[in-house]
Amino acid sequence: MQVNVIAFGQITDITGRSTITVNDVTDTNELIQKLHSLYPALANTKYVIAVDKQIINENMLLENNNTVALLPPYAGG
Amino acid sequence: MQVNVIAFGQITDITGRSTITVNDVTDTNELIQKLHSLYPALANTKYVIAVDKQIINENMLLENNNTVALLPPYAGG
Amino acid sequence: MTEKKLKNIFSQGAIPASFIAESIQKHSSKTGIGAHSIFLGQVRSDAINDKKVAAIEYTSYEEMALEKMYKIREAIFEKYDLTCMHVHHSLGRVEAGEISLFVFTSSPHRNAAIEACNETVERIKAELPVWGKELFADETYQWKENT
Amino acid sequence: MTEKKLKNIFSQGAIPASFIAESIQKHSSKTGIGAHSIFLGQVRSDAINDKKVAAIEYTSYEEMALEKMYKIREAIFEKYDLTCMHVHHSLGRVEAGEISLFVFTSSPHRNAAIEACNETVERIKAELPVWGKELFADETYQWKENT
Repeated sequence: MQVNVIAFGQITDITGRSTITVNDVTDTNELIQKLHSLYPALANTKYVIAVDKQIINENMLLENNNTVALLPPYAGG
Repeated sequence: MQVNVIAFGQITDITGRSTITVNDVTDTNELIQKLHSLYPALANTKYVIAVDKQIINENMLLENNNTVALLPPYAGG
Repeated sequence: MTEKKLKNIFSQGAIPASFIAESIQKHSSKTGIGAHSIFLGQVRSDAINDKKVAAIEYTSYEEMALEKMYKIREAIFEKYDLTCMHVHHSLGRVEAGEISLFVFTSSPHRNAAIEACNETVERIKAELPVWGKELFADETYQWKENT
Repeated sequence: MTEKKLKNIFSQGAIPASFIAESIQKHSSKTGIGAHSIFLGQVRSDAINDKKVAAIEYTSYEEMALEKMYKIREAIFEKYDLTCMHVHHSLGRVEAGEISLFVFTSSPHRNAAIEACNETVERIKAELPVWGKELFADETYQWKENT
């Protein structure tokens, strides 16, 4: 199973790239753990995650080809 | 003694003119009485008066060459 | 109050969109500004007893209006952190669909710009001696009343 | 939600004053309109530790932003008596002094236009996934934070 992670704003300073493919994660908690071990600075960064453009606040099971976005605080306008 | 009266908006429909010279009035109450006798429809019209551009709410003594404006409700914008 | 202190806000006829654009453009050199708030009053073609308003003819007691506008401007600058404020009001005939009032406030931050603009519009409508004759296509008219 | 329902709000670079004028001009045929309210966000040259912001580079999660904007628009039209609403947001580099956000609401009456504009601006700033990189003249940068 494969999940597509996309990073925005200041998160891209940490990941160094805007898209990351992550394999073998079953839910968002597991995904976040994996990302934090890949990019330790994420742990000190404020962000929310959206699965297929919907912001989620609790752990959620992931499906193959879900797109998970890492969204730091918005700064539009 | 002479007072210059200027009419605006719907008041000009009643007076038929925008400037009226009124002689021999000592205060604004007397002026209004005189105007109402000249133009009876004024009595049924909503307006305030300004003496030399200052709106007044009470009777006021007039001086020679004062300008008294008859101001119906504002409709700017 | 000396005459030269009073900024004229009146001009004949409708306020063109190009004038508004120029006014916005002029603020690009003021790089401390973060927010602009603009209010535009447009002549509405109200239907009254089956007749439609074709235009409004505006008149004003100009000298008094400019003194009053000066006081409103002073009070607004006192109350809000504004970089600048511009007010333009039409006199004479303005067709339905055209702009007759343009209020433009700018500030480092949006709340000041927005609140100052709103308050200025309210005060203009309530306090400036301006009248509008609503002209119908058949050459009859009625006097506009602000709500 | 089908893709074709989503109105694009994004365009590359600053929003020119001439574009704003054209947008205003287009409303002259809508003679039921009595009031327009416009908010413009301008890139502010903030001084941060002796360095001045020269420009902001905007990025967005566009697909999500357009879906969110669709919902905001629906809610605003539900709540206020609006004739129309237009929203434009810059992407890419916008220099200090240039316009990056243009929100434009129109209504028969001023209260609806003004309140709808304010609420839309607040919701855009709070809910649209947009980021701004504040670029200094020396090529360093920091990430913008909305207050």
